[in-house]
Amino acid sequence: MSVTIKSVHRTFKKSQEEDLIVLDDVNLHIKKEEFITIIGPSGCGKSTLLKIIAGLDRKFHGSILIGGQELTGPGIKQGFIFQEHRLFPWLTVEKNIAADLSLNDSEIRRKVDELIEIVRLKGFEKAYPRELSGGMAQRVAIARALLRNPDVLLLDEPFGALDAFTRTHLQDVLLDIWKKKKTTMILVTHDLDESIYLANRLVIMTPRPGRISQIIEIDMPYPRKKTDVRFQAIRQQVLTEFEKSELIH
Amino acid sequence: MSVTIKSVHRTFKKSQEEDLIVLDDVNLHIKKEEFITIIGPSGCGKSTLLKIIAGLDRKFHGSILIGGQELTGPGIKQGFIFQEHRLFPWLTVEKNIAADLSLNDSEIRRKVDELIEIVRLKGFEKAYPRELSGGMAQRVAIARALLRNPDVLLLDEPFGALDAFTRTHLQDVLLDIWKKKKTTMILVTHDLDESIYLANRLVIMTPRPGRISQIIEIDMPYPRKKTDVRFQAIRQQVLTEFEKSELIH
Amino acid sequence: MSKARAAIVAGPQAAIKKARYSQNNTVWNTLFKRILIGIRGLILPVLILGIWQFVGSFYDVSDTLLPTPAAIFHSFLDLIFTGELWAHLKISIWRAAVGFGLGAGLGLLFGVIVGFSSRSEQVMDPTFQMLRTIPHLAVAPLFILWFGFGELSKVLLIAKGAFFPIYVNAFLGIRGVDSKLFEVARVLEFSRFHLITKLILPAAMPNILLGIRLSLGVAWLGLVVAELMGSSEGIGYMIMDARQFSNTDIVFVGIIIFAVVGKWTDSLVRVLEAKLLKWRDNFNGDDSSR
Amino acid sequence: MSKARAAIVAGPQAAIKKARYSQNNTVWNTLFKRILIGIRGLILPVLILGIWQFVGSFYDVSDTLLPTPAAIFHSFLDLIFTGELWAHLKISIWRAAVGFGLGAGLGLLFGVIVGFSSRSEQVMDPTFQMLRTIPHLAVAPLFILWFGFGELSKVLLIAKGAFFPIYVNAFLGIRGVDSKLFEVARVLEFSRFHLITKLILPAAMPNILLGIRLSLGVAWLGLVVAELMGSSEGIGYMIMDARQFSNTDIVFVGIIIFAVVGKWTDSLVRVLEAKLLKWRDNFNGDDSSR
Amino acid sequence: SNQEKSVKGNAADTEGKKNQQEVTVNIGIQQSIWPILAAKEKGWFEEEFEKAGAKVKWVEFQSGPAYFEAIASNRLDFGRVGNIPVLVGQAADIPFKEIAAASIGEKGDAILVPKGSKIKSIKDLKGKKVAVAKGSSSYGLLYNALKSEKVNPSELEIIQLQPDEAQPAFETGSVDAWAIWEPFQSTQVIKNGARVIANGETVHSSSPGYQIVRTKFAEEHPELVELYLKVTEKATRWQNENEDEAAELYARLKKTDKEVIISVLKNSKPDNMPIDNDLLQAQQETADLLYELKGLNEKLDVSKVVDNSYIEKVLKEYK
Ligand SMILES: Nc1ncnc2c1ncn2[C@@H]1O[C@H](COP(=O)(O)OP(=O)(O)OP(=O)(O)O)[C@@H](O)[C@H]1O
Ligand SMILES: Nc1ncnc2c1ncn2[C@@H]1O[C@H](COP(=O)(O)OP(=O)(O)OP(=O)(O)O)[C@@H](O)[C@H]1O
Ligand SMILES: [Mg+2]
Ligand SMILES: [Mg+2]
Repeated sequence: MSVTIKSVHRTFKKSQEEDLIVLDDVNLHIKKEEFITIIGPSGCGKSTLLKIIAGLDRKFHGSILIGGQELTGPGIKQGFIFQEHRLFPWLTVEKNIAADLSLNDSEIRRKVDELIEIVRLKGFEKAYPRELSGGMAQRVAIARALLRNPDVLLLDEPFGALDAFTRTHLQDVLLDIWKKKKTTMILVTHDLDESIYLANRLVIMTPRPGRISQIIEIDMPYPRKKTDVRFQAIRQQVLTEFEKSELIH
Repeated sequence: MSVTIKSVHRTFKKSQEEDLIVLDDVNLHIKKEEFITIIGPSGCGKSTLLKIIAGLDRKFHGSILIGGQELTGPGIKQGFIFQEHRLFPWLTVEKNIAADLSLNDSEIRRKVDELIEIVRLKGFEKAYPRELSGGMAQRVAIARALLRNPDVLLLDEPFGALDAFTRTHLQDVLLDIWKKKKTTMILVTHDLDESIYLANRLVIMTPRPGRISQIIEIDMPYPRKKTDVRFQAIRQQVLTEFEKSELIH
Repeated sequence: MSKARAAIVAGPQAAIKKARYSQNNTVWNTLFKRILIGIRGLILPVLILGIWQFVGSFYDVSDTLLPTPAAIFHSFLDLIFTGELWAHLKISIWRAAVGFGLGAGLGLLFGVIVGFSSRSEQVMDPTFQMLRTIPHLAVAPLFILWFGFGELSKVLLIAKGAFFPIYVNAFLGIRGVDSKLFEVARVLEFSRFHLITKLILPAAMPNILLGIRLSLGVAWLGLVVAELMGSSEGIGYMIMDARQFSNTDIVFVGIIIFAVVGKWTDSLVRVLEAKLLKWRDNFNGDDSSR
Repeated sequence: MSKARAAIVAGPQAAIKKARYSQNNTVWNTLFKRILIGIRGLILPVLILGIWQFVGSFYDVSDTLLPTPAAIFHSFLDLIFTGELWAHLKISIWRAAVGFGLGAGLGLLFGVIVGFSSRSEQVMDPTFQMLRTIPHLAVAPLFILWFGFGELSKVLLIAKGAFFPIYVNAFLGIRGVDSKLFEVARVLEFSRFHLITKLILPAAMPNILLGIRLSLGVAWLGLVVAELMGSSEGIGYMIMDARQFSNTDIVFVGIIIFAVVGKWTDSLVRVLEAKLLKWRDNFNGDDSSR
Repeated sequence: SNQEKSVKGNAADTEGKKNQQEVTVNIGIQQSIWPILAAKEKGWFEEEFEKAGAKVKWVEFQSGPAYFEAIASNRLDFGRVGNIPVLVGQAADIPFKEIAAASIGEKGDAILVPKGSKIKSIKDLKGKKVAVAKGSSSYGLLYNALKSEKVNPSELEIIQLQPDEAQPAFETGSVDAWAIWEPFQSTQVIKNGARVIANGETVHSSSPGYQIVRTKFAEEHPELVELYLKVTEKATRWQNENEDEAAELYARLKKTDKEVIISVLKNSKPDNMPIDNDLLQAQQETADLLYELKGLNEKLDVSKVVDNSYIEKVLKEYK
């Protein structure tokens, strides 16, 4: 599914008189099966933009097209991994992953077990969210989104609380899914390496009002190696670009 | 204040019969004014260890000495920045930072304003937590802990949700405070660079049961440069060590 | 969405203008919305009154059983013009207010104490729970014995009723506080006072306000029994007195007064609720934006 | 902490053994703890009874007003042995149960409906809030008029009382659901059924259970008025009849039955609460570990 | 002056040093039509008791038994109650005395049937539903009526309903008959065409009302007891002599049709006289009946709570 963001504006009421312009004229066309990553300083409106694309936030001006169709609302076609884990505290790990799907369905059961294996949570199927560590909860949330095979997957710092190894593992899992299922990926991250490791295009945002300042094409075959010279070169390029937009701001 | 962790064991009940051993015989002596960082895979017991040191978790076996004294309970002497932001949702940013201290006190007021400036949240003093982005909330939590000048500061992935620049800025702020106030720092992170950038000693933990597998001394003057060759060398060393303990596990 | 689409066609400037325009209109919009909400609330009562009047006018229902709304309204006006209604209402409101203040105050106090410490829960809660299901009517004679016929026993009886909802709600509100925030309070070494004012009360506020609403209702209902005890004024008395002489229209005036004052005080608390809980990020009803 | 210190001296192995040892002991420990909690709960009631008996024996308090606990206990035994008490209790429990089931069921249903959509709130809630503060005693005649004086009107009167606490609690419980989780439900495209069963009910469960507790109490209290209406059995009737004939000891037996059954049903709900809410990570009373 | 002295003396006895303490007299009143209502309205009690250095406090009651609860807790000094409550009060050893008969009460209670009912007599009640408030004077009337017609109470369905609830049941035909007191009786007869099938007169068993006083109070302030009866006498006479004016007054106070009030006044003629042997005997019969019905736990001697001395003195003085 392609995603088209057309002159999206979003303001929040800060007080009676003052408005906070969070997104100002954001335009972006994401092709089908593209992998986009978004980086930008904290508070620049990345989460807000994802919520708008997911159809959760309807109070914006502008328009969002998904697969050429005007967005009508949230749904399983647009998967969303939130910045916070947002697990249902009353459901165990496996039930959180299944959510509204029934674990008695053997197909679902199999998939859930597989995902638990993938996110390395074997042995914690029956644990409640309060018994999980920060990173474990985040992995459950990832599994929950992956179970549903969305056409567009929106990921808001999905690996933020994970150690380097689990992180790399899940990045590979994500690339795998992307290749197999042809999911359009939009991933927000603060990790430059992650960004370069994953993206077809890297979007840099500037804050208040949030705008897209740079779009960097990364034309490098997968799997990429972080130690690769080309990788490092692109890293350096992005860093300078990023620094520039930081300075402008 | 020195912190001594003596053969600390911690188990959680997993089910009626099964116990989950999270910390198994953890021993560590942290000298006065030392900067320790802890890295380890997700779920290995880092947060649990910090909570024990803070005096929040009393259901462990073993003992904790702070400044040579048996730990009696939590308090402002052991500052704690939690993995989640844990702001009071009914208080505005500035009131969350002040918490039980009165903003009418001009000294407190001044400090709070200064901290808001430091964590780059000027203009959001009167915002409620629900109006903040993930990274902004985390920065408020950091300011709250810094206001109190603790003797020991326990930081559980404090910069996890921040972009590279804000992160570097706050790392420097932390080093500054450490040098000026002689605070003993214990910081949990997943970012190797951060770890090496900050620590006197770097502690690597292995999971289930959580044990300290390696302690790496980083003998390099501050301020460190991430592009420095020595930095990169240490990075490589840590990475191999880390990889080793990953593999053992 | 059509608005947004128009904005695209005209470009971003238009979108912003549109936004400004609609903002100028908000005063009217909110006024209009309020009125609409008010009208929606009246649909059911008006419908019921209509059917009632219709049945009363066209079928033969004895006036001593079910007077028509018109007849009740007539009595209502009578009672207003003689000033009687106001006299009854005044004393009843006074009693309910004092009783509520006392009962709710103590309920909140004990709710906080018991919620705060599981030991005091173990000592006190079982007794309170037993007292909770003792009927007003059954203890009225004891109240007369201990406190006489004066205002005291009435107020105390009302307080007895008002105590429990807020007690239970405050208690459970406190027990519902997220232990994560408790840890924060412990790390920041909150004093007991700050623990209560900065953490427990705000966190339990939704429940406490709910308790206040329920307590207000119970206090108000308690009037009926309280004003059976040697009273010769008050809305509860007015109803009972009218009963003796089959003045069913006056009984209904009383019932309606009960309903309206009850609803009105409830609305007051909800206004308070909206103010005190503006920090909450919670569900507001599926179709609230429509 | 001394245990822990001993463990250090003896090294980690000892610590683990210690842990095992204390685990073997947990059965006894929990039993002992339970008994302790039970005893703590009895302190106040026993104290009150003691003072009461003492005052009754040594001071001149009319038996009509305040019979001594001994006298009440005597009546209690009498009522048990004649089987009268059980007969009354049986019918009362039946009425309260049916009335509660009806009222609480409807209360939950409407609470969910109204909580779910702000439009239905606007239409229905004002009417419910008005009905809430209409006294039982005042509408009892209407119930007789509409439903006769059989079981129906009694059950309905009880249901009327039981409706409101759970309605209000369910309503506000739903409105208290974190909108963050609502967003998740929307993203996962929950059906209305799943939205209710997987999100709303569990999230509102603390409040719903609280509502059930309050409703049970109100249902139980409603018996007193309900059993005034053409009844010749039931605990409420027993009390009122005994009062009519100044058999105050029987009145007190009734009051105590009210208290005990009320407390007992309440405890049942709390057991349920502990089961249903075991996922919660909340404050358990400051000194709960002691 | 004589009275004043004794009041002060007593106050000094009971209250110790606080010899300036004023006596407060608590007078019970029910929400029914009775001379005391006129006296209250006109302030006669306040006026007279003021002279004796006492204050009057009115306490309204909904039912007879509540009077005795109030007397037992020393919160009530005077009242006028029906024949059944006094029996119950006596059985419960409440310290009170009957100081006068306030009415003979032959028509004050009645068994009613709705307009057009086929029931003509007590015997017709067999197999029918009859509403009555247990423990009220009408309850006594019903059982006395059944007894006099030799109808076994188990042959009919007696439904225990308070007047508030009995009224809709009666009007909608849920019950076939209703044993009830004034003013419900007159209201039903006049407004809804109900018919009286029995009352005290037809059954030869009256339901008298009694003036009662708390024993301790009477011992401490005998002069106030006399004063109470004196004012009662005044009010009773006023009502009997100015029936129309009284009816007007009551109708206004109670917001009821004058017609109903006149009927009430006719049916329940107030009195203020010693409790004579006829009354005593009727009362004893009622007591025995109640004992049979297990309403009372013991056999009573109803004469034990009677003290005619005050009323006799007052009546002598008044003439
Ligand atoms: N509900 C809200 N009410 C008011 N302001 C809001 C709200 N949500 C977000 N904002 C504001 O919008 C801005 C952008 O927020 P957003 O969450 O999109 O940032 P972000 O780019 O995701 O940042 P981070 O990297 O820290 O998560 C912030 O300044 C925030 O204060
Ligand atoms: N309250 C609890 N009940 C049961 N198990 C718990 C509880 N808290 C933590 N655990 C378990 O303890 C282990 C360590 O948790 P901890 O939060 O210390 O991990 P962590 O090292 O901080 O991980 P992360 O980097 O993901 O935050 C996990 O396996 C977790 O399941
Ligand atoms: Mg964000
Ligand atoms: Mg952690």
